[in-house]
This record gives sequence, structure tokens and C-alpha cells, in this order.
Amino acid sequence: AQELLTKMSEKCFKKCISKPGTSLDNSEQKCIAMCMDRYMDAWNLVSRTYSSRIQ
Amino acid sequence: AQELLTKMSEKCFKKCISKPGTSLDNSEQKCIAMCMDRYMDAWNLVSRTYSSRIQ
Amino acid sequence: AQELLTKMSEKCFKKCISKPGTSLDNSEQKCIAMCMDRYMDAWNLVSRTYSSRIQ
Amino acid sequence: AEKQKAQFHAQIHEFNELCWDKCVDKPGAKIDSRTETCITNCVERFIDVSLLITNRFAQMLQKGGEMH
Amino acid sequence: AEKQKAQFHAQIHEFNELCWDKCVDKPGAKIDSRTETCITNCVERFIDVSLLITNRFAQMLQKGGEMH
Amino acid sequence: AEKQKAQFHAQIHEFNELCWDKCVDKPGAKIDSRTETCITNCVERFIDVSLLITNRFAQMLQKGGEMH
Repeated sequence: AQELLTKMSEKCFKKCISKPGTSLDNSEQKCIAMCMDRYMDAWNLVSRTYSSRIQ
Repeated sequence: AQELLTKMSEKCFKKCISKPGTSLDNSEQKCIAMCMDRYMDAWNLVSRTYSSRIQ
Repeated sequence: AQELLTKMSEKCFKKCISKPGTSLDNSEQKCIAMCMDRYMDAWNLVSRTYSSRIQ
Repeated sequence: AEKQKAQFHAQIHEFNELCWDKCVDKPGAKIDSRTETCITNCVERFIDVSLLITNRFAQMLQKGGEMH
Repeated sequence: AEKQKAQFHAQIHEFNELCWDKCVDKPGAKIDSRTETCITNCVERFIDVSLLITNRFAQMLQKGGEMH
Repeated sequence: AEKQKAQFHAQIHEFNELCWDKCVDKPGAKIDSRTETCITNCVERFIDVSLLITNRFAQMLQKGGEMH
């Protein structure tokens, strides 16, 4: 899962942290959590779509 | 040639498929074919330019 | 240092050469030199920040 | 089989990055059906494009000889 | 130790690319304090985000079992 | 020699991606001379930039000692 975590961190950092401040504020933390859930939704969807295609 | 095919697929998908639909329509297929030809033109040109420079 | 040089070349080429001409003109050469210094400043700063965080 | 599994996972990561960038603008509280359709179509069409390119490339090699 | 050092360097390159793109617009004659602050915060927050995601992922695995 | 060939090909791919993004807007029915000139210059100038940076880096090491 290492690569998933690395990519997710990069993508969600780019989406949620437009101006990095001195700490992660509340709205940034919420955004990261949502982004993470959506990234895994997408990952599962991609995985299912690709699997059913190559069978 | 695997890497060439991978990169070509990525670059041409980005250029030609702005909104992925339920199938590749005719104009998208034509765009992909043209993009592929141009990508190989570019590749050959880059290859010649680089070769003549390092000789 | 190979990877540093490769990344620096890419990033500074993108920042300084908007339209590649028949040679590197004077202002492009100055821009590259400045960009290189700043890239190494950034690299050192990132390196210090990361080191102090993981200690 | 191990190698195939690794290749499969590498593909998923590649597709996911590409289709995430294409289909997800602002991540919301739930994945909406439009994003879902976009991602499914994105993966399907990317596979179509890869196959189209690979087949056409094979034909070119047969007709015109080697590239370099 | 060699492997750890290589990993450390790979991380620096990754952070540097990300924070360079976020913080440096046009490289000037000196690094200004605003860019310096931006880079420091960028690295710190990126580490925060990675930790947040890794911990939350570990919790999800414990609660909900395996992914996919 | 095998390793050198692989390195040569990796370079071509890198240059091609960079110069494709810089020079090709919409791929047309033929490559036009403007795009051709742009690609040739792009490769040449990228090599110039790499050499400039590599030489300047070597000088800095000699003068100022090691980095970081």
C-alpha cells in the first residue's frame, strides 16, 4: 500500500493545501480526509473497471 | 518499444479525449491516429537531433 | 548529484526558456544561473527542514 | 504470477492518477454519479486508446519495417 | 544505512519538486523571506498530510478489514 | 554498450516529452515546419541548459566544497 499512500498524499496535498501555513487548520484536515475517501473510491472503481475489462 | 507506446497512449489520450464517453467516437479515433503519427515524427526528430549533437 | 542536476535542468528549462531559439541568449543564461542558485537554496532548505523534523 | 500482480497494480495506479486528474475537481462528501461515470468511461477509453495505438503500431512495423 | 540514505535523498527530491512548484514563481537574485517561509511550511505541512493519511489508513484497515 | 543504449533511449523519451509539451499544441495532419523548428531548437537548447548547469555545478564544488 506504500505507493497508494504516497500518491494519495501528493494528490490530496495539491487539492487541499493551496497556501501552506504554520499548521494544518481544521478545514484543511477535513478536506484531506474527504479527499482520501474519494481517492480510495476512485481507486476501487478503477480497479473493478479494469479487472472486468481484462477478464 | 513498450515505453514509447505507454507515453504515446498517455499523451494522445490527454490531447484527444477531453470528455471520455461510452465509446471512442470517429473524430476521437482520427485524432488518436494523427497524434500517434505526430508523436513518432517528433520522436524521430528528437532522436536525430540528439544523435547529431553527441557525435 | 545526478538526479539533482537532471531535475534542476528540467525545472529551470521550463522556467527560463519559453520559446527555444537558435541559441541561449544572454538573458536566458542569466535566468538559468539564478534559477540554479535558487533551486539549490530550496534543496538545502527542504533538506534542513526535513532533517530537523525526523530527528 | 507475482510479477503479473505487480504489473496489474502499477496499471491501476497509472489509470487512477490519469482519471483522478481528469474527473475529480473538488473532492466532496460522497462520490457523485457524474464523477463515477467519468472515471469508468475514462478507464475504458484509455484502454481503447492503448489498444488502438498498440495495434496500429504493430501494423506499421509490418508494413514499413523498423523504427529506430 | 545505505538504503536509508537513498530513501532520504529520494524524499528530499520529491519534497523539493512539490514545494518548488508551489512556492517559486520567478527565481530572483536572492531567495526572499516569503519564499523561504513558504518552502519551510510546505515541507512541514506535507509531512503532516502524509502522517494524517497514513494513520487514518491504518485505522481503516483495523476497523474495516482489507481494501478491495 | 547495452547500458549506454538504454540511457540514450531514456534521454530521447525525456526530451520528447518535454519538447512535445512545449511545441505541439494540436496534432495536425502533417508536422509543420514551425513545429519542426521548435522541436529541434528545444532539444538543442535543453542540451545547452544541461551542460551549463553541469559545468557551473562542477565549478561550485571546486570552489566552495561540498553541498549540504
